[in-house]
Amino acid sequence: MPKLAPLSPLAAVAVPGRYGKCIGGPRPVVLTERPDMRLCVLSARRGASAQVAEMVQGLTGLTLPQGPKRVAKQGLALIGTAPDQWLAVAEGDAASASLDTLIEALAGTATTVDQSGGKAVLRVSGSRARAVLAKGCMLDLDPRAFTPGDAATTPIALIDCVLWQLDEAPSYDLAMPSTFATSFWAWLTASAAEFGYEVAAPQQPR
Amino acid sequence: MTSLSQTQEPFRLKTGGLIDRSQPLSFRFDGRSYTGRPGDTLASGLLANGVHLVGRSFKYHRPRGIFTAGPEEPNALVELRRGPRAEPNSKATTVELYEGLEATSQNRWPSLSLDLLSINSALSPFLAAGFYYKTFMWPARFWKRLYEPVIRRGAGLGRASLQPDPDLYEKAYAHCDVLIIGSGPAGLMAALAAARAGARVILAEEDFRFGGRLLAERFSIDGMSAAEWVERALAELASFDSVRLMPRTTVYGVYDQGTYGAVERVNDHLAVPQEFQPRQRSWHIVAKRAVLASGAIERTMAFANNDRPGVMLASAVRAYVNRFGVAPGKRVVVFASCDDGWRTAETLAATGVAIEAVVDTREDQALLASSFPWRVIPGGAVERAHGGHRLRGVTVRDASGAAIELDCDLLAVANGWNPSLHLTCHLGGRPVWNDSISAFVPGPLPPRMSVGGAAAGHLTLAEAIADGARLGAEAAKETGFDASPPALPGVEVEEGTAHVPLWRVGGGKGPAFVDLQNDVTTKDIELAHREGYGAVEHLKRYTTLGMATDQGKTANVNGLAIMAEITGRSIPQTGTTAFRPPYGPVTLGALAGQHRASHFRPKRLPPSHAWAEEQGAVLAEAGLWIRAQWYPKAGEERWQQSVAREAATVRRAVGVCDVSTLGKIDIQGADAGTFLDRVYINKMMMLAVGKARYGVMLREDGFAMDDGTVARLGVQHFVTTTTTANAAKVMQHLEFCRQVLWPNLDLKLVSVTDQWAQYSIAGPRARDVLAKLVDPAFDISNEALPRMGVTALEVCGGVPARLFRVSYSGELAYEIAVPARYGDALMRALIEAGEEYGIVPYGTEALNVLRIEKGHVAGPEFNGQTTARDLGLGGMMARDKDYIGRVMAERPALQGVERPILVGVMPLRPSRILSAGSHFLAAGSGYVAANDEGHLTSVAWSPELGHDIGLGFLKRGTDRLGERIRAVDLLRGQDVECVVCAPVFVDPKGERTRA
Amino acid sequence: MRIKCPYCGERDAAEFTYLGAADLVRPDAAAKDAASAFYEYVYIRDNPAGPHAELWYHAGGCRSWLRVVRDTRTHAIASAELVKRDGTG
Amino acid sequence: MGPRSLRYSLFNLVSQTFAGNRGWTPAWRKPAPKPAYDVVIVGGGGHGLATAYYLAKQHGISNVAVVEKGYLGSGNVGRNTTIVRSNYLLPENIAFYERSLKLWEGLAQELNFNTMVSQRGVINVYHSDPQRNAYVRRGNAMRLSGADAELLSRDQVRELLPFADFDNARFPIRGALMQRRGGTVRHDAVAWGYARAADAQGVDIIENCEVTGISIEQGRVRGVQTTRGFIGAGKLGLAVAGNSSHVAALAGLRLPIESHVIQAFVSEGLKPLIDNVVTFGAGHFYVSQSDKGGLVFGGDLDGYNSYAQRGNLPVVEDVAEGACALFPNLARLRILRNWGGIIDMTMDGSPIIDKTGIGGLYFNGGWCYGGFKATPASGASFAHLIAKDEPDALIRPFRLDRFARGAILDEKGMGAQPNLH
Ligand SMILES: Cc1cc2nc3c(=O)[nH]c(=O)nc-3n(C[C@H](O)[C@H](O)[C@H](O)COP(=O)(O)OP(=O)(O)OC[C@H]3O[C@@H](n4cnc5c(N)ncnc54)[C@H](O)[C@@H]3O)c2cc1C
Ligand SMILES: NC(=O)c1ccc[n+]([C@@H]2O[C@H](COP(=O)([O-])OP(=O)(O)OC[C@H]3O[C@@H](n4cnc5c(N)ncnc54)[C@H](O)[C@@H]3O)[C@@H](O)[C@H]2O)c1
Ligand SMILES: Cc1cc2nc3c(=O)[nH]c(=O)nc-3n(C[C@H](O)[C@H](O)[C@H](O)COP(=O)(O)O)c2cc1C
Ligand SMILES: [Zn+2]
Repeated sequence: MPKLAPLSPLAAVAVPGRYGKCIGGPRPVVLTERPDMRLCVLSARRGASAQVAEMVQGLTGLTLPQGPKRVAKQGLALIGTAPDQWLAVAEGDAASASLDTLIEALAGTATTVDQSGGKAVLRVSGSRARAVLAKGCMLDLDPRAFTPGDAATTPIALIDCVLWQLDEAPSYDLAMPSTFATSFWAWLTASAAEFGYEVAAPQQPR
Repeated sequence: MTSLSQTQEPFRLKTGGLIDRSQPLSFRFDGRSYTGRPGDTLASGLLANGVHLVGRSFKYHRPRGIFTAGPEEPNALVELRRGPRAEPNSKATTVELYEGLEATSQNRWPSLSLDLLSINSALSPFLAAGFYYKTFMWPARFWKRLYEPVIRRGAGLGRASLQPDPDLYEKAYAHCDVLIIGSGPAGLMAALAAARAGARVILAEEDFRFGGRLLAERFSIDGMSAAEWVERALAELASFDSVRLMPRTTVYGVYDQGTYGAVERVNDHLAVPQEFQPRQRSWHIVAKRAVLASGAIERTMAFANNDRPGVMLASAVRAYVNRFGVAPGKRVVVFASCDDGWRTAETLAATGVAIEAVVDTREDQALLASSFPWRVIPGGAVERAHGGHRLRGVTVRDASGAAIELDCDLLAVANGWNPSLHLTCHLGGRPVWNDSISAFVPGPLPPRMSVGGAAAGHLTLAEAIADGARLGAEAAKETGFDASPPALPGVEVEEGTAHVPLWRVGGGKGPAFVDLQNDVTTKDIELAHREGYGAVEHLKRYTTLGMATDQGKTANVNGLAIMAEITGRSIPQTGTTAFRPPYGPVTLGALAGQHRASHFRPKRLPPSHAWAEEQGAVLAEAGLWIRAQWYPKAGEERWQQSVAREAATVRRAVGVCDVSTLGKIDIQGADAGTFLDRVYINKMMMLAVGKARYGVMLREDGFAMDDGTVARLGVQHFVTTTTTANAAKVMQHLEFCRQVLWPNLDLKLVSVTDQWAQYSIAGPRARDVLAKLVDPAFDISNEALPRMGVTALEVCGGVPARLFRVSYSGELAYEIAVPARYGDALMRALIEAGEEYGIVPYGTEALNVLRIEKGHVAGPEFNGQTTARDLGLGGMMARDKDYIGRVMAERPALQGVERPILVGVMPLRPSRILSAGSHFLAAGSGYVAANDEGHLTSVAWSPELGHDIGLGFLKRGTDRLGERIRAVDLLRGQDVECVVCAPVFVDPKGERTRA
Repeated sequence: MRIKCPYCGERDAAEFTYLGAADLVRPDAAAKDAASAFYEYVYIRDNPAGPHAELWYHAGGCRSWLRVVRDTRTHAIASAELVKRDGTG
Repeated sequence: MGPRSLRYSLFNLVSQTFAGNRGWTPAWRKPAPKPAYDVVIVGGGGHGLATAYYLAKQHGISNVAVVEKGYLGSGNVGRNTTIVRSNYLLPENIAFYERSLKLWEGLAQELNFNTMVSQRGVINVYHSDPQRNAYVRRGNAMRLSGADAELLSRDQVRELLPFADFDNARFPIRGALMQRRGGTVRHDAVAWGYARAADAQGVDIIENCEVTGISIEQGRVRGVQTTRGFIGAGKLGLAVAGNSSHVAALAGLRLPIESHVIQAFVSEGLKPLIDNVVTFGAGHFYVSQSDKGGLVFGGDLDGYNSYAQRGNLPVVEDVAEGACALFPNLARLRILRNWGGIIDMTMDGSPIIDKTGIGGLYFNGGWCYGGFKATPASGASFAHLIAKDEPDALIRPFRLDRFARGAILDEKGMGAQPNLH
């Protein structure tokens, strides 16, 4: 029986290297695909929001955000995407295991739906990351308005994304429908070219 | 480095101005080479070389020169650049000069100086406003053949390139506390005030240089030259992280809730955009507050031949001298109704230009006049200009009525100012008349916008500075900053602003233009009045006053003031026409941004895309998706061969098709079954776990909306599919039902379209292929997984999968879903596993053939105009429950027996070809709508039957099986006799799916 | 135009899709006057020039249905709230 | 009564030219309202004016007033993209619009006013097989109804529009449906031409006169309150387009209509570039070139109820995207003005012309974004309805009760959602 190797939707296009405007030193924009992340939608069932929050707190020590925010601990992040709905993002084996625990525990209290294959996650970071995103993202990403811990669900260049900020570099993760990923990539790289960008080696897909 | 010699730019002043004399820039106009300097516009470059004739007017082809020094320019429109980058109608007064610039004049033939179409000028009595409404009607048939083509050929000013625009454009989004529009003294002070308070400020300036009128006048501020003061202010602004300075950026429109449209000309000052950069960028600026500091535009007067090259706004004359270091003439007459005339004369005199006379309409200036060193004609007016390609002189009528002839090559006209209030009107505001400056000033403002400086009608420098400081601080305060107006810099000028404008001077022979660009004269205005088009909006539309590229920036107020004079109404009674976006012309490219050509819309790629490309599949757009239509094999010359082979192989052996594009929705919750019962016409609540069912949804108006399968994975867990085309619409509809109609039901909806790669494996050997991949622990035998069975399992050693035994093709068939990342590998594995059975991949075309053979309805039948009954699915409509659309589906006209209903058709002669879109006509009936009995929706060549088959809607169709009918396609000249049959051509009992 | 989604915050209207009048109550299909009640429900609209309660779907954001009160003459938005309130699910 | 407008003839034209154009008289009078008329038409747009003209001309009813709240032609007749065609799908619509097209063909002579009817051909390009099939269905329906229609191959389209994107397009052009008799008509000229011709028949055109109330006694119309006083009316016809709902509400009527904004655009003047009317099939964009040289184009509705007569940026950009996608050379061209109109979108996208439950009150509306082309036929049929109190065959399908009956005329199959039609 053949073994099925997972393939990220960006594998063909996200070739590591340096592109766009030629400059020395660190690139103002760095793009890294994150096919290693596991994503799962958690959606509290009717009237169960508080209960879900309690269980999540108990199991992970994380306080479920009541708005478009991100909380994270040991590789497991919970991102508010809609009323009573979150996107769980797990990086690494330990986080993945605690996500499994969470999914199991929440059965009946929340709907949990795997989206690891449904979304491609791209990390965009560097001093000009904001300027690049501003070419397609309608949100105000200025540090006065959007900071690490903030998240949003919003279309970028006509493609629906979930976006969260990780640090003040700034670095952002963008989760987009995997079937649109190559199209998104085309927009992103065209937008970053004037600054010069680097495509970092992707993680192994899981 | 070349130094500036007199022959190079004979009208360049030795000193002064904000240009870099050390660096020549060569450019060409109409094939001739000239030089200019960095800091020049094309207009100032041309003037430096003594070039005044730059264009021909729209209607009469009269010679035209440079009239202004800014975006209000009506005359000096040129074609900039060449080939695919050609830009017609570019204003020489705003085009920034660059090395190698090429421009050509427009609307002339054969050349600018000899334009044969200037014959129109002689015909002008025939071509008065609205003449075409009264003529070209006799004889009637000449209209289409002669008059119309001639009129249309004469249209337009510039020429569009026929080649694709090679440059890039992009959109961008910006947010701020305070947006400041315009960087004159008002804008700069506002920016300083807001920035010092800590607000996020955007300062947008249309010009390539910040400073507004300060660049064009000889003011001093705080003891330094205005230009130096501007530099200092800019340096301070640049030191704030929270300030974004945007030169070359025009705010063109105001939209709801503080959204502003702006276009940044990122690279228009270069011959070709810098690598990786867009030519222009269009900005959405979302501002909590906006300060409009857009200044004012000087106005002109109407007198005979006032369009001669060499007639120029006085403010422009000062701009050319002070900012560009150019003398736009050698002998000057100034014609003014206000102090700006004197200021102009002073400016010119200081550069050594001869002042022939100052004609001031004000008689009471006589006294003052004596203190000036040049001839003054108080109470006078220029009645007529002389000259052809260049002004030669003017006839002046003095206060006593005597005519005075003056020689001159430049006439500077000053007749007061119109505040640039366009942006205050985009949300419906109307300007109001202000008597003290005899101009319209902003009326009610858009929410959260304030106006200051000349734009508010506060025309002096001191007022502009004070306004800016106050409004900038106010705006910062309103957005939450602790702000107080900064100390005001000292200003040492006295500016008088009161005057009595003079709108037209009668008496002179020759047309007196009001709208220079559209060739609208005072006579046209009189005629419009005479014919009853006296309301301003009628005046505009009848004469085209203010409808050109400049949108009447120098014409509108004069036009309506003249109409007011004629009718005896006041100017405010006469009113203004509506200001609409854009404030200045905006390229379509900038507005489209990145979404052009192949990037017009994002592409959506199914999981097998890369593999399909490797196979050489022929791809096509299906909505946003790119799907394989068929997979040609060597030796297949026509697409029909490939499609027939694929379809036949499915029926005979096995095929695989990527159906991941179907919408997939995960539905979980205690009330999921109840919910599905209410949205589908058939019953879903009782569906057993591990089973799937075909379902149909209606819209609330009773028409069919979509179909798909509903599968029950658990007691509280369903997955449904939607058609590819309707996925988003159905999701929205279901969320509407869940959130709005039945908020108390306990369920959640999550789209999993992208999560699952889903392949259809169809054909008698389908199970054999699957069996090779399904992990041994799972039983997929006919008994374990019968028709419509559903199960979760694992494949290829533990990859989670879902297997649905559903069939669209009518064969033994499955749809297998795996997480999308395994999709590529699974496709390869399926093909490999199926090799021994002769497996083929099949595309959307074969899919279509197979479904038509089975009479399954799809997009062409589900077109929003058909009911479940029309589709032959009436039997599914449950009688004992409510569901969306149930009541409206019962309306009498939807029950009518005459409504066409789904049937199959086959050509009587098997060799005949059917075409979808044909209409059904009974045998012997003529080609008229009364005989129309329905139409053919879907057609395929059936490999199974060896001839064309079709689905369609036919009146009383179900009662007419076996009857003959004609499928008529008049567009392609076909009239095909057909037999009506049941809409299923293959395996009517459905036995194959059970195998 | 910008709409303040109670969950996501203020967003460009391009992120939303519009449905039309809010506050219409889906009639009871079993009632005697169901046909005329559904006719009114499906087709008849007040279409006021002035404040208008209407439904917008935050398709590009949280996928919530919002009830927005907006003046159809000025596009000024008086309020925007989730149709489905907390506690109902 | 003031002087009648001087006839437009070759003789008058030449003699006026030599007389400095001083002898021309107003195209229509500016009368004060009389106390009462046999018929009052509310709305000085194309439809109202045409109705008044045909009432006088065809039915001999000339004691008619048209009352208009703004200046004549200030509504959609003065702000539309001027396309006339009969390339509809449903036979009811084709028949009606085809009648209109025939009337356009002779209108300049009929009105003695050159409305500049330009039958330059309307091209609808398609990009996929299903779209082609739908156009074939439509073209055949047109041909069966006596309208002209042709299917163009990709190469034929290329010949007509060589600069369209055939090579690098996201949605390549595969062909087109073309109606050669379709084209454009000069919008303002239609309002002015009908006004002048109606005025010449004795109709009073009363501008700046807003109807603020409708008086009804014993189930019958008696007249209208207006900003210029009460005007009695034997019969009252409403033709107020975008304002249909709230004018009808003055008589207590509720309608299956929403008012929406649709935007239009004009580019800077250009030498002849686009010879036909062209509609993009993969987005919302259509274009034609005006006789002055501006490209006149438009796209989708903004999509929300509005009476603001202006739109927002998303549609502006969507239209620009469509323009550049269809014609890559347009990117360098500039728009000089962009405006909006308030259109009365019905629930099925087709018009309503009908009597109402109130005696002597007639309704004409729901023209959506396509009623300019309907102007002559709508005027003629509405005049017939008012004069005879019964609909002619053409407008029978447009009755209001079609929604309750289910006899929907939904060209696009979008259902009861006006912004999608
Ligand atoms: C941007 C745009 C593009 C369009 N493009 C096309 C096209 O290409 N082809 C096409 O066929 N159609 C097109 N249309 C539609 C077409 O313009 C309209 O359907 C048609 O003009 C409506 O009929 P009308 O001319 O009578 O309306 P209008 O001209 O709007 O006349 C109605 C009049 O009623 C007046 N009124 C309203 N309320 C009152 C009151 N209380 N008292 C007195 N008067 C009142 C209004 O002021 C208005 O003048 C377009 C519309 C728009 C807005
Ligand atoms: N004495 C007089 O009668 C008189 C009359 C008019 C002006 N002035 C002088 O003009 C100045 C007025 O100052 P101000 O600051 O009000 O105006 P300003 O004219 O100095 O500056 C306005 C600026 O706004 C820019 N602008 C206009 N519309 C824009 C848009 N949509 N987007 C981006 N930029 C735009 C212009 O390019 C200009 O640079 C004073 O110096 C005053 O002395 C004097
Ligand atoms: C077919 C057509 C062509 C137009 N061409 C021009 C034009 O060349 N220049 C212009 O300024 N406006 C043009 N307009 C727009 C009008 O100026 C005006 O904006 C429109 O009629 C709406 O009126 P409003 O803006 O006064 O509300 C055109 C309008 C139409 C309908
Ligand atoms: Zn939201």
